[in-house]
Amino acid sequence: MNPEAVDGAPVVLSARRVSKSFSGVQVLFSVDFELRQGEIHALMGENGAGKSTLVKILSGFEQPTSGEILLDGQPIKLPPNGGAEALGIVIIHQELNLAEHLTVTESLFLGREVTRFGVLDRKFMRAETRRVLDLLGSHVDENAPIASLSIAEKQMVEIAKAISRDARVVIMDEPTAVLSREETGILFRQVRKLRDKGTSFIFVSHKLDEVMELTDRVTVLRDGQWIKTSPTAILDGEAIAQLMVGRELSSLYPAKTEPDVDEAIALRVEAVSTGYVRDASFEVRKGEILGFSGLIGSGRTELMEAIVGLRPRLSGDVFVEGKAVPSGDLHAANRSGLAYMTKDRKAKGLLLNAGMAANLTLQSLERHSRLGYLDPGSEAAALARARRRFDIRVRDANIVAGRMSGGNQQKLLLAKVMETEPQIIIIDEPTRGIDVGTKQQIYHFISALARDGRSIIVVSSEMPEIIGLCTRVAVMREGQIVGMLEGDEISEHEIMRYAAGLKKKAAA
Amino acid sequence: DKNVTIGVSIPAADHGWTAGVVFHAERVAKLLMERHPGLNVIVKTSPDPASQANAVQDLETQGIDALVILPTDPDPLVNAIKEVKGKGTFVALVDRAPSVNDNSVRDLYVAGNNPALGQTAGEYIKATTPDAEVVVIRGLPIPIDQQRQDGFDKGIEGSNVKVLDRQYGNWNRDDAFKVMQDYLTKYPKIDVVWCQDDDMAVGVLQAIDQAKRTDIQYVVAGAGSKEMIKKVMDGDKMIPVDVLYPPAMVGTALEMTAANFFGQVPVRGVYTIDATLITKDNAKDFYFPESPF
Amino acid sequence: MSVNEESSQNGIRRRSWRDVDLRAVAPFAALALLLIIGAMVNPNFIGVNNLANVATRSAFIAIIAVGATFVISAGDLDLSVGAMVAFIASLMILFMNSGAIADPALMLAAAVAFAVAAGAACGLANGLITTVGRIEPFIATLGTMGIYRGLTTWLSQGGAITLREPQLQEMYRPAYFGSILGMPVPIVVILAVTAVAAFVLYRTRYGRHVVAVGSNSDVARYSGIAVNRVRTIAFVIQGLCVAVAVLLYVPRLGSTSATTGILWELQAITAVVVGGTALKGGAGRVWGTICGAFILELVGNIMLLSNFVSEYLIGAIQGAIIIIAMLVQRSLVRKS
Amino acid sequence: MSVNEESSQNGIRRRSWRDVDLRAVAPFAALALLLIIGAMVNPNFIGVNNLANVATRSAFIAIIAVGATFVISAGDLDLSVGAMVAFIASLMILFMNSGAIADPALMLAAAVAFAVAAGAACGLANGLITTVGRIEPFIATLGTMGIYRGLTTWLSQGGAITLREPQLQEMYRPAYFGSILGMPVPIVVILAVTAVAAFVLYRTRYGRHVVAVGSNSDVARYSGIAVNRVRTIAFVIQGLCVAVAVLLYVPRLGSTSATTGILWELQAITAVVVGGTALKGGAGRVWGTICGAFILELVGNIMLLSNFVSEYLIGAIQGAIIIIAMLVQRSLVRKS
Ligand SMILES: Nc1ncnc2c1ncn2[C@@H]1O[C@H](COP(=O)(O)OP(=O)(O)OP(=O)(O)O)[C@@H](O)[C@H]1O
Ligand SMILES: Nc1ncnc2c1ncn2[C@@H]1O[C@H](COP(=O)(O)OP(=O)(O)OP(=O)(O)O)[C@@H](O)[C@H]1O
Ligand SMILES: [Mg+2]
Ligand SMILES: [Mg+2]
Repeated sequence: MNPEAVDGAPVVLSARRVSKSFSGVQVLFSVDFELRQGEIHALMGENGAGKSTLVKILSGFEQPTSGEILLDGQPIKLPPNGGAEALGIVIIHQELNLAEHLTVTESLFLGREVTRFGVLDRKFMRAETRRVLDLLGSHVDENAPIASLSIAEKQMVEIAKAISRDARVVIMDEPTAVLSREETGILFRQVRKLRDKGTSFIFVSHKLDEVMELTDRVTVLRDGQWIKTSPTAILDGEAIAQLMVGRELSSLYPAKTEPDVDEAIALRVEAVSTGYVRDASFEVRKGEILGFSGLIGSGRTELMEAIVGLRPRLSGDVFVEGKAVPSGDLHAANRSGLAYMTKDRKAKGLLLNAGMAANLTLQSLERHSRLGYLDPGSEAAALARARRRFDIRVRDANIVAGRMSGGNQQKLLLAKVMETEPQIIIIDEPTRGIDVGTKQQIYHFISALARDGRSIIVVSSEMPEIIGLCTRVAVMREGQIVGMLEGDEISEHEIMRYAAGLKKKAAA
Repeated sequence: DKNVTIGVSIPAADHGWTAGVVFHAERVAKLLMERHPGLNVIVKTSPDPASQANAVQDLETQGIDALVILPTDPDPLVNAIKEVKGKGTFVALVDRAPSVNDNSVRDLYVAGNNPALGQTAGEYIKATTPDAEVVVIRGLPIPIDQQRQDGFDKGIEGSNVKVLDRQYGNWNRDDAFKVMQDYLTKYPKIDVVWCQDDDMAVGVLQAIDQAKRTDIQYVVAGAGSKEMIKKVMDGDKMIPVDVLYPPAMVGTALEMTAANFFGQVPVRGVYTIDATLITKDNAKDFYFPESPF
Repeated sequence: MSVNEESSQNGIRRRSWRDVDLRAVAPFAALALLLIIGAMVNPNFIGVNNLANVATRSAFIAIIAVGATFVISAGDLDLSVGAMVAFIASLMILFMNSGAIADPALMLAAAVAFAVAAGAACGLANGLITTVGRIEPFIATLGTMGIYRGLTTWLSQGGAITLREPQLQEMYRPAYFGSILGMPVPIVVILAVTAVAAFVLYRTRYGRHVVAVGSNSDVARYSGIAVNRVRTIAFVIQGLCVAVAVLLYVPRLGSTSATTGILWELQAITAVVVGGTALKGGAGRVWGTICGAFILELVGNIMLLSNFVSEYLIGAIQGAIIIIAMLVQRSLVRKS
Repeated sequence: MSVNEESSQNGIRRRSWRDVDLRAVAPFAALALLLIIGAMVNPNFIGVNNLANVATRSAFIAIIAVGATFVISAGDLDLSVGAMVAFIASLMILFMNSGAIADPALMLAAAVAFAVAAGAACGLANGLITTVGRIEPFIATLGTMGIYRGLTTWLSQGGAITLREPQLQEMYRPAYFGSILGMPVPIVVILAVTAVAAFVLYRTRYGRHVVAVGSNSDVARYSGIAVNRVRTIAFVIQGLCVAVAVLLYVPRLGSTSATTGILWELQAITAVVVGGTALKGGAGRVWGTICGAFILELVGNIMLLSNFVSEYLIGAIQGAIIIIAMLVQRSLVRKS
């Protein structure tokens, strides 16, 4: 926010004419990048533009094919596998990087455990972990196993891990993709504090408002090429978006079309309870887009999983077009036209070591079998269709899902769920990690589905998305649906009041 | 009446011969318990030396007056046996002798004669086919097997009998089948097969049959399974003889041990069971169709 | 850009094809190497007769290992297969000895059906204990290994169970010793079983599901796959493969005992891994498995045919050869 | 809001903690159950003598299994331990028989050092083949299993290797049969080894790294952990544990052969898994492992002491008991 101050500051870390190829396919083309001391430098670009690749090179996790990295002006070959941490460069990877069996404390100190006379100083490490977590306003238990945390909690642990390391350069690859507004706010406060002490940050994000709010300078990449570096203050969101996409973006959200009041009820949920969720009831009409808002951990995911049969229901019924859907039977739900897209694409969404086609058709194989055997031609056709429809960009058609860029993985996951051609689609965090251009495409896609007569439930922590897209919004809090907003009521202020428990609908 | 408990520790029934041992041990145990109302016989089987040492300990825990033991492998069990013997328990050792085999280890030794099993086979081959080229299929790499090999070498000593090859068949039919198949590939002419065990002979015969080879004159096995004795009895050309190595010897030891308690005279010393050559003439004396072996 | 993208795609595609191919080819390269070594060791080795012998007797392990490929691809493990062979073979022979059906041909057919059903049942038991009982497959199948082998010992009273009816035996013998169009029956069976298995694994929905479950069972569950059912069916397939192996085993020696199939589980798993399937699950190579079974049998064969290895050292050399074969494979793949 | 959240967080926390505890306790519950069954089967069972016997003889498997806990926690597997026992024991006895050192006490000390060094070397070989050679641990250690056992056969020339020197034997005997403060030496050794192992696994940096590598080796590597070194050291620890087991084994039986330690690898792995450590790696329960080894030995003991089970069925009942014990554990954990 203070370009002049930064202008004169020395360059800490820079990339000079860096190119990178993966097995013959070039993904970065002679990119220049400079990070000054005490600045927060945003790195932006479409999905697959090469942001993650560039930051991995800047932290030693990948070696450039050509070009060089300079630290304090001196060319350097960064040590691999996180060895650059010794030089003061830490990175929060886009894809979570925690071992599920370890506890929070163990994860935070992994590889640099504190010992006294060769014995782990567990007390000290626990206290230190608690301190850092408190700093970030996180209530995660420092003794909890990582496996028991939600994605957002895991992300906070990752952030804590990076921040606790007294680094000169902190690289954050989409740290806020899974965080709520509140958490993001706390994070930003810490980041600014550290920036003021001279730490430099690289901040990768698709959220324009965050970039505008937090960063000092912006660098934009497109298709692996450097496009522009400029102080954030002289740009606005639209300009950045235009730089990224290379064309002008029309409005992000399509016009809302509300379904007729006498349109048939597609999905009816009656008094569903699970371990955490109590007594949730709601209806969705054909052609409706219903939003689900609420704070993180308010039970939205748990409710949706119970509806589609991924979790047993303790009580309550679900009806699709009047017909009851049995509890705990995802397959039956899918057959009745109900589909669910998970928010956890890495652990629950995609087979990371399988190719795109295998992932795409996994849920809908019956469509691609002829006389009981699979038809690779039909699968290939489906993949070609999906790549066009969802703009899945890869440079190598045989790439395994785990190596695709984060945003493109998300698109593939969406495509996979849509392959089942569901009538009712529950999408948990539809645009997590997706660039603005594609976001627009996805919103229009969702809207078109609704106009086609499908029903869509959007579970999202991104308020603008909920507001821009949905004609009705349910708000959850502590496992209950506490509010149902319609029309003009749908506003950030109103949703927050319900979510925070300041307001409750009359007859829940 | 006297109350006596005899513990019997024998190898697990994991092979034809040891199955015979289990069969005879249980048969005689039942018989003896009927004969002597005060007698209790506990039979325990173990697959390997370490667990047999455990079994001996467990028998001791139950309070036994005598131990009849046929060791899976004798040397590793000496310590365990000595432990029992040290408490004053009567010990009868069957078949397999440790390297030190004297009164400090056992009171009674009913000896199956492993060297003699090899020697009898060797002498028969020497006498019948003095210029034979022989292939040998061994058992497992443990001392009993080694003793049989040594006995065999002694048996053919001073003749023109030539051993072409010795390989392990693990006292297992399937492995013996494989080894024999490969012998048949490797040697264009084989006169005699010595496979020292009736179980392995089953696989050997099948392999010869499959290859339709006529150069092999006969197979010498050993132990005295009902299957092989039947063949000898029927005059099968491939199995002209069998060398007796009766699993029933454990029964003999058990009877003698019981006699030590219920009879008039104490039983001590060494009692050797011969490795009799079973031929067409005496085969019917050794044929027990109801035995599992 | 899009032109660019297209062309570069092709570039990579070619490369990664080479990659994939090499990995799949590696076991076959190791096999070829062994054949060459064998030919040098003993001229009889490379004879049709010897190779047919080796291929024929690899049938049991090969067919069992095909089943194991499914179980392992689904992320499980079955240690009970060796014991299962003994158990099913015992049941089958006892059934044939029972004389329940007078006509021998009918009896044989019934016995075959009976063995197949028994195999499926044993596999189902393994599958249910593992999935419904939620016990680590290693322990679950170690337990059933004890059960199957114990029951066999009990059925045979420790001795051998021998097919008594000579007429049946005569009729059944060609199932192992016969040949079809000059090819020994067991080799034909191996090829048929493998072809069917490859079809199921690579070309059916179920096969995809197996790989998905083995690769990440959560993802599979979220994709509407009945994970436990898929795993259980894999165990049933394993059981069926064991039954087929038994159908070949019984006519060979016409008898079984409690020692039948001892350690075959380790051999089957080794064949699977040597064939290129990872024990972690998530990928299966059926043809590689067959190749692995063949390699194992060849190593033993070469040892026996060679004249310069002490019989005491055979085990050591076999172990060393397996390690070297794997190292050769690895270095091949790495070079790509 | 934040207050509310606090409480719900604690709710979760308590839940997951209880869970962990029950899982650790489960093997001990199974053990208690077995003790009760045993007492019902035979009154002698619960005597101090018998229980001390059982604990004493579980020493070999228990100590080996402690090493296996490290290897398994790191995500690997070692199938060679049984063969390694035979090999190291042979080497040790041959060394003592060589008479290289005249003084028996000195000789014994040298032999102990020699065995420990041999154990470490064997473990190192396993580790390097697995990590540097990048071969699946299953295959790598199956190979070395063949090698170690083959070398033992060769050393013993197919027979047994027996400790000859009576003086040495006398001096060494108490290492197995003696007792310290009324407690049999092997039990003391089990407790000591386990305590050290628990300390290393839970209280040192290395222990942390083992678990991290087993849980997710990529994450471990990214955290600057030398993954291959950690895995290799785990194999060395396994080798050391095998050496300690040998140090107890030699005075007990005073002799070895090629059949020593057959199938001990399966028993050790079973003990580890019964003790609550998952085969997939990422968590080790050293005390559970000891409990698992004890359970296995108890099952055998109860079988031996009970007189109503047919000899032929023992294997089947043992298998069934193991499965039941695991089911009991699971249901305990599930109820939580
Ligand atoms: N290890 C790899 N092997 C092959 N290709 C890779 C690998 N890593 C990245 N790529 C490719 O490099 C390109 C750039 O990916 P990168 O992850 O840098 O994009 P990104 O800008 O971070 O996108 P997103 O916003 O979606 O996270 C993509 O086409 C991706 O498929
Ligand atoms: N008080 C509590 N007791 C038990 N469990 C709780 C409690 N509070 C929260 N939880 C846990 O939190 C989870 C709710 O998280 P869920 O993922 O369903 O929420 P969400 O609104 O989708 O949030 P997110 O954006 O993080 O996905 C439940 O699975 C539940 O186990
Ligand atoms: Mg990225
Ligand atoms: Mg959610």
